[in-house]
This record gives sequence, C-alpha cells and structure tokens, in this order.
Amino acid sequence: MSAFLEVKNLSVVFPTEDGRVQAVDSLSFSVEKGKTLGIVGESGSGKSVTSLSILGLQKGTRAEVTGEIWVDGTEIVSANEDEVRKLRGKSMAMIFQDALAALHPYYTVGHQIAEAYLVHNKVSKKQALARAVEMLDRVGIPEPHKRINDYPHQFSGGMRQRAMIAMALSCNPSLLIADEPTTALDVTVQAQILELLRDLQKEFGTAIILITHDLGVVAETADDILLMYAGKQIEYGTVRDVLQIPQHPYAWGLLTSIPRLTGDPNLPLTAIQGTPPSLISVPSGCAFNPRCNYVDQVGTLCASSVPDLLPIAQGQSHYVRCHMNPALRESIFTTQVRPHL
Amino acid sequence: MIGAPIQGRSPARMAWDRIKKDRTAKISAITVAFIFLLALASPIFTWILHTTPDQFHPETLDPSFGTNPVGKLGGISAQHWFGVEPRTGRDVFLRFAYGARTSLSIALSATALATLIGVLVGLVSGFFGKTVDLVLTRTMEIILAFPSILFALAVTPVLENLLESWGVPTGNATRIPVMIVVLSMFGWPYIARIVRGQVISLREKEFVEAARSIGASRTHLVFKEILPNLWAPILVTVALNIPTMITSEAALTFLGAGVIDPTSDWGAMLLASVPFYSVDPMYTFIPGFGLFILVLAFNLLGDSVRDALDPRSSR
Amino acid sequence: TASAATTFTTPVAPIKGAVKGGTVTILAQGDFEHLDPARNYVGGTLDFYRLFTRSLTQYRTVNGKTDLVPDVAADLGTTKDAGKTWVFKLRTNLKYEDGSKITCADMKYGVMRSYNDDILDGGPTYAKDFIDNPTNYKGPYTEPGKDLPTVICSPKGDSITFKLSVAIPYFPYVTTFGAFSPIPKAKDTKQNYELHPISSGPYKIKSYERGKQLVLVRNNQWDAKTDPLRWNYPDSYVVKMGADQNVIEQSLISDSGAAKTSVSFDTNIITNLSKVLNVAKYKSRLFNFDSAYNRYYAINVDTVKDINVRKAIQCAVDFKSILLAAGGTSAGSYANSTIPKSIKAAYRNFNVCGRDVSKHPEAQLDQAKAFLAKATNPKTTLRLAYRDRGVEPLRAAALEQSLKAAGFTVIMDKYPSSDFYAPAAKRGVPNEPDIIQTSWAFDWAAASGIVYALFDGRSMTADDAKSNQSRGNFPDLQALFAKADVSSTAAQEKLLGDIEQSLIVDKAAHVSVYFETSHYMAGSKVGGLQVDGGYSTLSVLGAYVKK
Amino acid sequence: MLKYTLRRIVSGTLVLGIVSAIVFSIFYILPADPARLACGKSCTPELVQRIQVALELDQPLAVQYGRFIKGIFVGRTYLANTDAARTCSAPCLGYSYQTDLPVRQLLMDRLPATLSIAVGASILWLLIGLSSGIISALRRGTWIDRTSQGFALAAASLQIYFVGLILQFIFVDKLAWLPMPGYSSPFEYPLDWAKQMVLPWVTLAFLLSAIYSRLTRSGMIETMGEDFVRTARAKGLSSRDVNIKHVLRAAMTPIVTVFGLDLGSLLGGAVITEYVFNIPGLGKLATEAVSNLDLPVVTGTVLFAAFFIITANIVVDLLYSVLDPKVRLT
Amino acid sequence: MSQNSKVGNDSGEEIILSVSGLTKHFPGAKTSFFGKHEIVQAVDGVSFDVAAGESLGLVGESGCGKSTTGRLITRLLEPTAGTVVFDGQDISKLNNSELRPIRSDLQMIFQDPYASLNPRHTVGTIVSTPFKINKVVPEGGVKKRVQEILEIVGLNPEHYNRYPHEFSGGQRQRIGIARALALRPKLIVADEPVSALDVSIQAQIINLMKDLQKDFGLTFIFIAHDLAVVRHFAQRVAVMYLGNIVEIADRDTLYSSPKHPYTKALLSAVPEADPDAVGARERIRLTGDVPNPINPPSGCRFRTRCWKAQDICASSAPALLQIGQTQVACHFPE
Ligand SMILES: Nc1ncnc2c1ncn2[C@@H]1O[C@H](COP(=O)(O)OP(=O)(O)OP(=O)(O)O)[C@@H](O)[C@H]1O
Ligand SMILES: Nc1ncnc2c1ncn2[C@@H]1O[C@H](COP(=O)(O)OP(=O)(O)OP(=O)(O)O)[C@@H](O)[C@H]1O
Ligand SMILES: [Mg+2]
Ligand SMILES: [Mg+2]
Repeated sequence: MSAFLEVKNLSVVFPTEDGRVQAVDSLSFSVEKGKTLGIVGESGSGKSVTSLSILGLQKGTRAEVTGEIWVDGTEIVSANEDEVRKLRGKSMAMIFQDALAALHPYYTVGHQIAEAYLVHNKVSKKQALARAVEMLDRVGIPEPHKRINDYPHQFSGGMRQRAMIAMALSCNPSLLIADEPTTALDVTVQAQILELLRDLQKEFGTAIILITHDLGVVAETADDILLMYAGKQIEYGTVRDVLQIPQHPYAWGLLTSIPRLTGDPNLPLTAIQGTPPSLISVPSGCAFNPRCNYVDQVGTLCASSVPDLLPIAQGQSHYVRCHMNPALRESIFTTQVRPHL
Repeated sequence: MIGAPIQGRSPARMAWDRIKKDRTAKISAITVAFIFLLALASPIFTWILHTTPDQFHPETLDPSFGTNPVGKLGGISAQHWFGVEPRTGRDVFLRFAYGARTSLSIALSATALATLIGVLVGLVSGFFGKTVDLVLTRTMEIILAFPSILFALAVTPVLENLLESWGVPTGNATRIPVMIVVLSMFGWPYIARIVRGQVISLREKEFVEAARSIGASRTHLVFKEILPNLWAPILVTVALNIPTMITSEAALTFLGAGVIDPTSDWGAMLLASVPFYSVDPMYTFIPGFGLFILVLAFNLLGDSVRDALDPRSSR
Repeated sequence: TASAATTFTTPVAPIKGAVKGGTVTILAQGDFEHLDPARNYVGGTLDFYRLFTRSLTQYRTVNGKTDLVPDVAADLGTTKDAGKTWVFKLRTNLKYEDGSKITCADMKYGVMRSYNDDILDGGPTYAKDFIDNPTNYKGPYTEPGKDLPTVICSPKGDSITFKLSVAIPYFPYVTTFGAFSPIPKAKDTKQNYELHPISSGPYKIKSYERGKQLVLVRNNQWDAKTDPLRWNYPDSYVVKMGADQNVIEQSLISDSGAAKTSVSFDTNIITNLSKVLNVAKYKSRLFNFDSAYNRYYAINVDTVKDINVRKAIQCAVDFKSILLAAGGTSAGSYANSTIPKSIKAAYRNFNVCGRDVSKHPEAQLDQAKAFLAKATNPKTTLRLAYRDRGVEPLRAAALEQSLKAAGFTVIMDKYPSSDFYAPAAKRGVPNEPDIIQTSWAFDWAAASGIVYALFDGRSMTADDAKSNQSRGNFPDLQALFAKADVSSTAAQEKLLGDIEQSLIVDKAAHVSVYFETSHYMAGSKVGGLQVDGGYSTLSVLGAYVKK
Repeated sequence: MLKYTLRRIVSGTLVLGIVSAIVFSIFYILPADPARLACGKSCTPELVQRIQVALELDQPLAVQYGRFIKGIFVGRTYLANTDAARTCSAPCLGYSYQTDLPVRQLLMDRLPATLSIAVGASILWLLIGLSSGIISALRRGTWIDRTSQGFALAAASLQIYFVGLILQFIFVDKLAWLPMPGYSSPFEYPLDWAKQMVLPWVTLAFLLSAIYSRLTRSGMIETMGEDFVRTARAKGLSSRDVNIKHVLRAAMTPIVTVFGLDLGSLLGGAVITEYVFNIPGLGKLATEAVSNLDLPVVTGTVLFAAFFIITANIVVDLLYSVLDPKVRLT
Repeated sequence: MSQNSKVGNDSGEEIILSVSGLTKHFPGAKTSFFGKHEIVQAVDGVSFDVAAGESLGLVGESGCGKSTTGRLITRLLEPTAGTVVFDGQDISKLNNSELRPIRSDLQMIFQDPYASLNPRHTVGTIVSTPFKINKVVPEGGVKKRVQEILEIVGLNPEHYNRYPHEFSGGQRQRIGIARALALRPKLIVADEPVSALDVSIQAQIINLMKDLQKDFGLTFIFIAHDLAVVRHFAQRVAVMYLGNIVEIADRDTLYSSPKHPYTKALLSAVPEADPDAVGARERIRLTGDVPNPINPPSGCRFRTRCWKAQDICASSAPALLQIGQTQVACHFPE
C-alpha cells in the first residue's frame, strides 16, 4: 500500500558564502496514517531541514531541494507554492520546538488558532473561535473560553506547546510533524505532551513525524526510527529493531553513551569520540568514519566510498548504511555493545 | 558552525577581513580619505593659487551686483577652480578645502568627546545599576527631552560668554570649543544608552559570573571582561555617529551658531549661500554636495563596519 | 524752506488712474512699537501713521517732489526772532473721527503730554528738548493742574505759539512729529491711548489686535478739502503683522494670494535683491530709491590721535569692496559725505584722500602707506567695532583687508546686533574701538538732522560720545556750531556743510562710504505708490487697488 | 493603565520643570541685558531700570523662576499693586521682550504653520517610507530593492537645507511651478497654502522617508526570519496574509514608536525646514527669539518643544503597550 | 525545614560544605519604573551537607532554584538568610575581599558553553585568568601550567592562542572545566554542565568530570534536571521543588525506592530508550506546571500537583525528616 507520506531521495543543499551545505542527502522514508516515525540525530544533522522540506517551506529560499515528496498524492518538490499552501495546515501541519517564538507575540492564542482554521474552512470568525476553544479544551487547557483571549507570553511553556498542537490539529491534518516538541520542557511536562500526542493520534489516526535527539522519547512514542547523521539516513527501521538490534556503529555509540535509569551507574559511559562534522566539508566516504571505532574492520573503504543504505537482510525493513558486513556487525554488537546497554 | 577550526583568527581580525572584501567599504574609505587629504593639504593650495581663503577679490564680482561673480558657474576659472563667493570674491575652492578642515575637526572632536562620555556613563550606569543608574538614566532622559537644535542654539552664546569671562578671547577660539561641547552634550546619551544596554546584558553573562567566581575585582570585570566585548558596538556607534555629528555641526552652523567668518566651514558656506542660491546656485551646490558625499561615505562605511562586526545583520 | 510765501493749503491733486475701493494689505514684520502719536519714532511706519493722524506740519510728495506743508496748521509757521519763537496758524474746521472739533487746546495738550515720556516712552524727545521750560514742567500725568506757559493758544484758538529755549530755524520740520498732533484730553487714556488713538486723518482704527493685525476703515468725519497731502482711495487698509523679513520679501516676490494687493513699509528687499533686480517681471513691481541711510566709518580721534594715521585710514578704505559686500552699486551709491546730494544747501562735493570716490572707489594704498610713514605717533594696531547683523561683518572684513594691505594690524571687535551703539560710544574704556562701522538716517531732510547728531562734540560727556562716534570736539568746529545755532536755516545749513567737510577732509575723523539704496516691492494690484521724500520710504498714502 | 498614565504625566511634568529651570538659569547667567533690548531707540539708563522692574528682572533667579512656574499654573500679575499692573492668565508664559506680546499667543500663532509642515510631511514620509521599505523587503536582493535602498541611503545622507535650496531653485526659480514657500492660512487661501507647503513637505519627507524605508525594510527582513512567520506559513496562510498580518504587524511596532518621537520633536518646531523655507512656525520663532535674547519666548518655545517631545514619549509608550501585549503597564 | 542532624554520609567523612536554612528571595521583575518589586522565593530554607570527595546531585524542574542554590554556595549571590559553612568557615556573610582567598577553593562550571567563555579572550587568557587574579605563579610559569591543564581536560595545548568561537560545544565545556580546575579547588559546583551538549558529547564530559573527581579528589555539586545523568555522576542526590529540598538520599536508595511523590513522578516521567521497558513501567503523570515562585502554594509546595494531597498539606509545610536511608519532606511518604 502507498503510505500517506512518501519521501524519495530527498536532498537539500544550501549554497552559502562558505560553501555548499549539504544539509540533507538522499533521504527516503515513508509514514502511514496512524503511525509515528521518529527522526533522531545530533544537532545539525538535517532533521529540521527535512521537515521544512516536507511542508514546502523552503520554496522561495536559496535552498536547493531535489527528490520527491509525496503527500496524499501530491508531489511537493515540483508543486508550486499555491498548491503546497493549500495542503499546509489542512493535510499536514507542524509544531515547533520553541513554542514561544513560534507563536506570534501580538495576537491572542485564540486568534492564531482560529486563523489556521479560517484559511481552510469556509466559516465565520465566530465559528473559528469556537473551534479554537474546542481545540484548546481538547489539548487539556483549563477554561479554554477564557484562555483564548490570552497572549502566548501569558501561557506557561507546557501550555504554549499544547496551544501549538491545538493550532496544528485544528484542521484535522493527516500528517503532523513535531520538530523537537518537548526538548525545551521539563520531563514531567514532556511526559504530558507525549501522552497527549499519542492520544490524539489514536483519536484522529494522524501520521506523525517526531523529530528529537532523545532516543527515550522515540522509544516511548514512535513506531519507526530514522537515524540521521550528517544529512544522511544511516539506519531506518522499526523502533524495536533499531533500539534492540542496532546496526550502525553510530547507533551503538548513541545507545551506549546515554545515561539510563537502569544498569550500573558506576560503569563509565562509552562516549563517541570526536565531534559531528561540518556539513560543508563532510568527511569523504562514510561521514561517520573519523569517529567510528570499527573502521579498521573494513579498511580504506570507509574513508573512500559512501556505503549504500541496505536492508540488513533480504526482505527486512530494517536498513543500515554501513560497510561492515552483517555478520561482523552482529558479532561486534553481541560482544562489545550489548553488554553496555 | 561547528567543525574544522579556522586558524587563530580573532573576532577583530575576522571583521577586518570582511571589511577588506567589501567593495562599498573600500570606495567609501577612499572618499573619506580623499576629503581628509584635501583638508590636510589645504595650505598647499594657498601656495599654488597665490591667495588665501579670506582674501577678497573685488575684481571678480559684477560691480553693480556684488552678489554676482563675473563669469559662468559662479565665476569658475583657472584661478578660481570652484568660483568665487558672492559679495566678497573669496575663492570658493580654498574655502571649501579649509571648510572641510573645520567641519571635520569639530565633528570628529565632538564624536570623540561624546563617545568618551557616553562609554563611561554607559559603563558606570549599566554595571553599577541601582541609584547611580537611576540618576544617570534620568539625566539622559532629561537631555533627550530637550529640543536639541533649539537648545544648542540657545546655549551657544551662554557658554561662549562663560568662556570669555574666563579670559578666552572672543571668536572662534571660544566658538569652536563651545560647539564641540554642545554637540557632544546632546550626542553622548545615545552612546551611553547603547553601551548601558550592552553592559546590562553582558553583566549577566556567564563569563562575567565565571570571572567573579574566581575573585575578580570590579575593575577587572569592567575593563577586562566587559569592555573588550564593547568595542564592536562602540565602533559601530562611532562609525554611524560621525556622519550625524557632521550633519549636526553643519546644521548648527547653518542656523548661525557655528564658526564665525572668516573661518570657513561647510555649514557656514551653505548658510552664506542662501541669499544667492538662485543667482549663484554653484555656491550652494559645492558645500552642499561636499557635505552629502562626506556624510554618504561615512554612512556607507558605518554600515560596512556594522555588517563586518555583526555578521548576523545582512543587507 | 520755512518761508511763509508758499502756503500749500489746497488739497492735493488726484493720482492719475486711481480708483476707489478695495483693501490694501500691508505686511509688517512686527507690530508697531506704539500707535500713540507721541511715541512714534520708527522711520518706515511714520508715513503710515499719517493715514489717521494729522500733525502741525507734514511732508507732501507729489510726482517725486517733496515739500513741507501745513497740516493741522494753516501755514508753515512764522518767526520773528530768527527761530526762537514760532507762531503757527491753525485750521479751525477739522474734526476727529467722532465728529468733535480739533482745537488748539488739543494741539497744546498733545505737546504737553509728550513731557510725560516716563509713561509715554518711545517717541522722539524734540518737543521737550527744544521748547523752553522755565517752570520745569513734568507733564500732565505728573502735574495735572500745571500749565506749560511756553506753548500758547491764541484766544480765538486759531494759532499756536511755541517759545523755544534756543533758536531752532528748522522747527517746522520738528513739528511733523507726533507730539505735535491733536489729542483730546478727555479721551487720553495715558499709555493705553495707543490701543485706539482718535483719528484725525482719512482713516480710523476699526480693530487692533496687538501683534496680529490692524484694520483701518474710512473716517467719514475727515474732509478732503482740508487736507493738503492725503488721498483716500482704498476702503480699508489692513496691516498684517508678525511675518519675517524673508517671508515678506518672498511673498511679495511670489505675488500670490493676498500678496497681490500687498506692500510693506518695513521690508526692504535685501535677501532676494540680486534675484529680483535681474528679472524683468519683478522689476516692474520694484521701487528703488536712495534711502536716508548712510553707511560710514567713524575714526575715533580720542584713540587715533595722529592726523596722518587717520588720513592713512581714510585712504585705505576700499569703497569698492565694501559696497560689493553690501551688494554692489545696485544696493548703494558711493558717498563722500553723510549729507546727501539732495540736501543741496549743505552738500559739498569734496574729495576723500584726494580722489572722487564715486569714480575711484578703490583703496589708495600707496597714499595710505605714505601717510602712515609720515605719522609722528604711528598707531598701527586698530580695533574695528562692528555689529553682527546682516552684511555688516562682511563689510568690516572688507575694510580689514584693505587696512591690512595698507600696513595696519586690525583687531576685529564684533558687537551683538542688539547691543551696539551705546557700548561703542563709551569713552575711556578698555578696548575702546578705533574705528566704528556705523550708519545714520536723518530724521528730516536737512543737514541739521545729520551734522548736529553726528559731529557736535558739545553733546558728548566724558564717558559717552553719544552719537558722535568719532568723538571729535575741535575748538574751530565748536565755534562754527555756535554760529550755526543762531543762524537762519539757510545759513545754518551752509555752516553745517562746512563743518562736515572740515571734519572729513581736514580732521580725517570720518569716512562716509555709501548711501543705501532702498528696494521696495509691491503686489501687482497695488497702484499709486510713490517714494516719499520726507521719510525716504515707499508711501502708502496714495495707494489704490487696481481693478 | 490609568495609574501608569497619570504617573507618566507627573514624571513628564517633572522633567518639563527641570528643563524649564535649566533654560531659565542659563539665560539668567547671560550677561546681555534683556531690559536694554526691550528699551528701544531712545533708551536711557533710567528707562532700562524701569523696564527691569516692569519685567521683574530685578528679582533673584529663584523668585523669577517661582513666579514663572506660578504663572503657568495659576496665572500671574506683573507689578501687582502698581499702576502698571497687568494680569496674565494661566497658562502664562510671560511677555516677549521684543514685541511685548504674551508668549502663549506667539506660540499659538506660530503653531498652525508648524502643524501644517509636520502633519503633511509625516503623512508623506510614512506613505513613501513604508511602501518602499515593504517593497524592498519583499523583493529583497532584486534591482528594485537595491535601487530603492541605495536611494534611501543617499537621501538619508542629504541635508534638509541643501535639498530645500536645490528644490526651491528648480521648482520655484527655474520652472516656476510652485510659488515661493511660505505660509498662508489654509482656511483663507487653501490653494496657496498647499502650493507653498509642497516643498517643505517634499523636502522633509524625502529625507525622513529614507530613514523609514530602511527601518521598515530591516524590520520586515528581521521579522521574516522569526519562527512565528514560519508558523504562519505552515498554517497555510497566503503570502499576502503572512506578509501583512504577521510580518508587517510585528515590524510596525518599532516604527510606530520612532514615528511618534519624530512627530513629537517636529511639532516642537521644524527648525531647519522653517528656517530654509521661511515659514513662520515655532522653530522660526525660537531661532528669532534666541538671536534677540528674548528670554520669555526662548523659554516658551523650548518648553513647548520639550512638552511635545515628552508627550510623544508618553503617547508612544502607551501605544506600545497597546501594540505589544507583552508590555504590561502598571 | 531540616533542623535536625547534619546528614552526613555513613562513613563519617569530613564535611566540607554545610548549608543550612539557605534562603534567597529575589526582588521580582518590576512591572514599571515606579512599581514595587514582587518577591521571588527562589530558594527557601535549604539545608544539606557535602562530604569531601563526594558528589552531590541536585535535580529538579526548571525554576526550582537549583542554580540559585549553586550560586549561593559559590557566593556569587548573597543569601537572604541561612549559612554556608565551607571548610569550617561561614562564608554566607563575607564581603568581596574576605571571599577572595576562598574563591580559589570554590569553583563553578557553567551550563552554557557559549556564554561562559569571554569571546574576546583566548583560551590561554581564559584559563590563566584565575592565576592572574589570585596572583598565583605556579611552578614553570602560568603558560606551562595552563597548557598542562588543557591537556588534562583533553584539549590540545597548542590551542592556547585560539578564541572560543573556534571550538565546538564539547571543547568549550572542556575549557570551562579547565578554568574551574586551574587553582585546584576543593569544591566545584557544576550547573547543568552537559545539558546544552549533544547526546554524543554529553558522555565525554561526564566521563571527564568523573575522572577528574577521582584524580584530584574533588568534591562536586552536580546540578542537572536530567535524573539519568545525575544517576551516572552523583553518589548522593537531592531533589528540589520550588525552592525546597523535598528528598535527599544516596543514589541507589533514591532511584530504587523514592519516598517523595514528586521524586516518584519525576522518575516515572523519564523516557527510556528501551521499547520493552515502555509498557512495563508504572506511569505517574503529573498535571500542570511548576507554580510561580512569586506566590508558592501554602503548606507543602507540591500539593497542587500531588495525587496524595490532603488538607494538612495545605496548612503545614512538611519538614525534611529522616526515613530509613532517606531524608524526605512529605506528610505522606511512600
Ligand atoms: N537556511 C540555511 N542556510 C544554510 N544552512 C542551513 C540553513 N538551514 C539549515 N542549514 C544547515 O543545515 C544543517 C542542518 O540543519 P537542521 O536545522 O536541519 O539541523 P537539526 O538536525 O534540526 O539540528 P537541531 O537538533 O540543532 O535542531 C545545519 O548544518 C544548518 O547549519
Ligand atoms: N537574579 C534573579 N532575579 C529574580 N529572580 C531570579 C533571579 N535568578 C533566578 N530567579 C528566579 O528564581 C527562581 C529559581 O531560579 P533558578 O535559576 O535557581 O532555577 P533553576 O532550578 O536553576 O532552573 P533551570 O533549570 O531553568 O536552570 C526562578 O523562578 C527564577 O526566575
Ligand atoms: Mg532542528
Ligand atoms: Mg539553572
């Protein structure tokens, strides 16, 4: 079956004074209705750029977008601004990390939610405001009929994020992109928001792309994981697959380096050495090779050629971009990585 | 941008490199330099032209209309490159060159003084806060509430009298210092406000905390930690302030509170040209255009400096 | 001129082409200092006051010719003792705006109240100065019951006699001033009288808002047949006050809106002169005439003691560059003397520094240097006092240049515009000026209106030169003044001419440079304007609105 | 809000008080004697002294200032209990030394001209400045943007008096399309008024619109980079709605403030403009008064101008709180 | 609050820092020029001890007063009330000059690796400033010593003359650590040293700090909002809520059997990167946000979000009492 969102070979390049920034490099994935895809990666790995490309928000900027993005049968990359605009908000919506910055400081929350509803529905302003109250109520804001007249700065951080969600969902979009929706929030509030997202998804059958750098959040919320490094997808599969039998050394590094509530706290964390690369001069070959502990296992290939994204085994939906052969990976994982998890 | 570190370039060095690449900045800098050179070299022209900027040349004027130089375009000739002044026949080119001297030195001194006061007040006010800040910001508020041009006009004769009563001789010897004081008096609050704002935000920065946590004294904090971070905004402010000062100096002179004849000054030349703009437009045009070019060049240069020092602001 | 032979009592002839009706607007920079006749002294406006104020005598200008004529008086006055006692016949059929008669008592009261110049400040003090005051009369406000015995009305009230303290041959000129206007005692409101002076002329005050505007309308009680000098064409005159010099100049030049029917009595076209003089369409509306203003340099004989130094200064004066600074020959005409050529009885065509200045206005530097070399008491550093107003600094700079070229060192001493004449006249003070750049406009067109004021050393005090800025007090000239004091008008004028010549040529204490030319402008719809010889201004007496 | 406004008015009045005290004392230490100026042609020392008494210049500074302040609030009587007594009702700013007219009346007489300039010019510069700034921001980097911004920078570097004279030379002297600038009453001669105001308006607007154009452009561009604009686009709003309702709305706030302050200081007298074009406004009145050392008029005009500036400040702050809900005034 | 016992660790080691009744009230944001200050009760009666060589974790949600506590201890702020006894000396009332000798023993590492380094100074200047200010001349000169320290924190000593902007976040944090280490302090307060860093870098820094603690016998107060991070660093953990300490216990006790409902809720909210654990864990969802410290709830400050709250919670504030291994401030501990 064809997924609600299908991204094929998406690449985004920013020509800048310092050079061409390859922010996203041949990314392919799909999300079905009612499912959640978690995109995980370090800062600057191209997560936000990907999400903006899906919404077509890079049209009219200097970004060079190639590849295909199919949303509900429309191809976004080649579509004109007006066609995409009609999809935005209605078929796909987005919530951003910094809700305070993402809400207009001079308009009331109610107005901003109603505005989103008004663009796509032939209703009166009053009806739109009623919708705003309804949505605020739905996302758990107490006394919504009063709060619609508040300005964003009068909301607390969690409430703002809820308001963003209410705004995004006001037109029942089939796809919701959440770009680090909880990073700025406290754990307790983060938990509330994630739960809200899950509930809403259950109710409306929305497809969700959840962008985060926290594997824990993905584990709790997503169905699939797309792991990005330096603009490329390096591992892609179901949450269970990727978190339990991770294939890429970067994934191993990530999983072993994050402190957990379980396991022996006295053992040192196994950190990933080095720092993420600059996207202007991505290391040749596998972008991760300068930081990879297992380059020796493969030899010069790592530094000279970019590995393909391949299923870990025939017919599997778990993909990885690594030169090591599956058997080698398997053995390293079981002997060296798993004990640290 | 995280990544391969660039070899040991200080922020100032990076700004300088950016400026060097900026063509507008280069052209403006050359223009400014040219006008400076003209101002500095003005005595040489006295020697070349065998006359002084104050020398009357009655023979160059229409005897029945003292306001009309003989000849085209305000009497432009091999002897008088920019023509002559109506009523006196003084050489306009020399007055222009010497005028650049006066205008620039007053504007630059006023900028320097205003910057000095502004930076000091801004630092003190921003860093120490509380009552000191309250008093200083209130003072700024009051100064900014003054209709500055009017007040500058009104206060010039007063200050002049004051200086005279201290035995300073009348004339430009008192007028010029008074102008500098008056111009900087209204100029410093703008600088102080910017510096104060910067200091307040820097004061809360963690690196200042860090210095405090290792026991740094206030002097260290102000001069070693905060001040180095102020150079960029100060430089930008100064760069954008110079043209304002030039304009204000000219305006003040134009309104009659400026340097006194025979000392030449661009604002004074414009003022003197007013009655003749329709009979001898060249006489108005020359100082006006000079002023325009100078201010434009400084403005462009200021923009470039700002862009270079603050890469986020892009044109 | 004060001969009883010509009487000028008949009405003035109508102006050709003039029509009645309409409003003439007068643009004024400021309000009148005072409308009270006793307090008027401002040159340009004196002409205007005649629209509603008659005085004993007045000037009449017709076709460029100006005569002194009897106004409230029926003759130009007679004297039997060479000017010590003056008798004027009075017209007896004149009325105020309220229909009441103008009497000799009113004329006398007008004079008497001018003695109260502590309250009625501002006017000329000639009446008080000249009329004998044996009882030390102080004015009707101070001494209400007291009489001024030296002003006498004939029993029938048809003549008035003035007994003067000294002989004043030119007294009939003095009686043109407002103190010699009729004022009904009952209507005198002291210093508030100026808010509504009772009209005796062809127009009366309809409304007067200080600083804003004054509206004059016809006075029906005025009878043209009794008036030898006034016309009455427009229905009203409106004075609009408070505009600026340049605003007035430019609105007159632009000739739009109300400016079409406008004229100004206090605004000489200065700023825009070169422009309007060059353009034909403006020229037709421009009135150019010699003003009463003479620009001159007083050489301080107290400080510049050596005659040769003074002569050197005279020679060094570059008439040309000075006049160029003021606008060239269109803005003024070179003058050897402060007495204008038009005052024929007194004018002398002498040379200054040996040359006819109108032909050779340039500085005579060689001669100047020669004189300086001859000086036994050479003073080569000169302090030049001038006023910071208009082109005066430039003129001073022009003089500075030629003085320097002649070998002097010059200290430029600029005085504030508002505070010049009195400080420059201080004697024996530190920094006393050596050369004073100043000017004079005569109060009446006679040498007596000039020479007494400027050169009579007898009026000086030890610390104040008054208007005798050159501070000359030469015994030989004193003798001449004494003689002039008691001479007949004609003889006096001649003597005064001699005094001036001597002061300039022999004593080298004065350099007259030029007479300023006035350039007045009027709107295109105003006719009947003419230059008034009495006040050297553009008179609005005959103005009419062109149809 | 009301409390805040009241408090601002009180503190503004205080600032005005300080401004007036400064102006007052500065002129008091001026050696030139105003009485001499008021005295006229036939002046005697006694007369000067009498005028000094009449103008109450013989009193100590504090007394003079006290009476002055009293005059503003409750009116005052000069030389009370004497024959020459005259009453000046509140708000009394004294009488001009030069013309002996009430300063308040002088100010009111000159206000219409200044008002004409300020209002006309500000409408013009807002129109030009905003529209060119908006177009530049929307067409960033295109030749339209570059031309308009280059023009704006050049215009911002020009001097009012220079432009004024040049325009006057072209349009009045050479082409004769316009009459000499000046001031006619808009009620009596509306056409003349407009024609004469054209040059002052255009000159002032020319220079100021340049500043507003730059301000608008940079404000818009800065706002375009804000997250909430991205949100608006993500909602599916048309670019027109995004640019006007979201970008411009946010970018306008600082411009409105600057505009308020500019208008405020202009209302106190467009000094240079009035000077160049010979318009009898407040600025002209002030420059004349300064050169005549007409203390009451100088104090009056400076105070009047300061009043406008301070009022503009208060209005702008109040307006800001309306425009920016984050600003809470108590 | 905790009036009773200095809670040391069981081994009776030397107490290097003892905080009691520490309180900081800030003048809140003034709403207008003349407006009155509101009072922000940022820290309200906090007491705890730290033994030499141990590391105490301080966790809590944003705005609960962690940083303020840290800055009170390092005397960057002056306490409104309470004492801070460091190394046997009450430093809570000392003035700047009296503090100077103590400064070198008490250092701080900051959260933001960008804001905590002066962009106009080179790395060398930054790390050598402590020496210059305290007029310490180490053996072999300042430069040599600085380069040694740089090496210790894993930086290339040749970077001495570089500017902060030439380094990545992780490297900058190392510079900050180097500066804190320069004078060999006894106690370091690390205020969220890793929360601004990328996940892959966090571990590097945590490991580095752990090593340093071991090598130099440092005492740490480690502030964080991430319970998992604290668990990997601190031997003892204090949980803060709205200016109060609600629970202190050694690591294992706290994580395995939290006594305070807030601690419990906090722990259950931490997302775990283990899909199997997701369903298995008990979920406690707190409602709402942390209340405003300007107007904290009466009694127990947590009661507004607590599912166990009774009337008593609104009327009396629970004291921090010892229950087993744990000190907890709750009327109804688990
Ligand atoms: N408009 C742009 N011009 C140039 N480079 C850009 C632009 N937008 C993004 N980039 C670059 O593209 C890369 C990817 O950025 P992106 O915002 O997608 O990262 P991210 O994965 O979302 O990171 P974070 O976790 O910090 O949000 C970064 O290196 C960024 O600098
Ligand atoms: N200088 C200050 N003036 C006023 N209030 C302050 C000040 N510093 C902190 N606060 C307030 O004190 C409370 C506690 O702040 P603190 O920075 O200690 O919290 P925190 O626990 O470190 O939070 P975070 O996790 O966000 O860093 C907050 O409400 C904060 O707004
Ligand atoms: Mg991102
Ligand atoms: Mg903190």
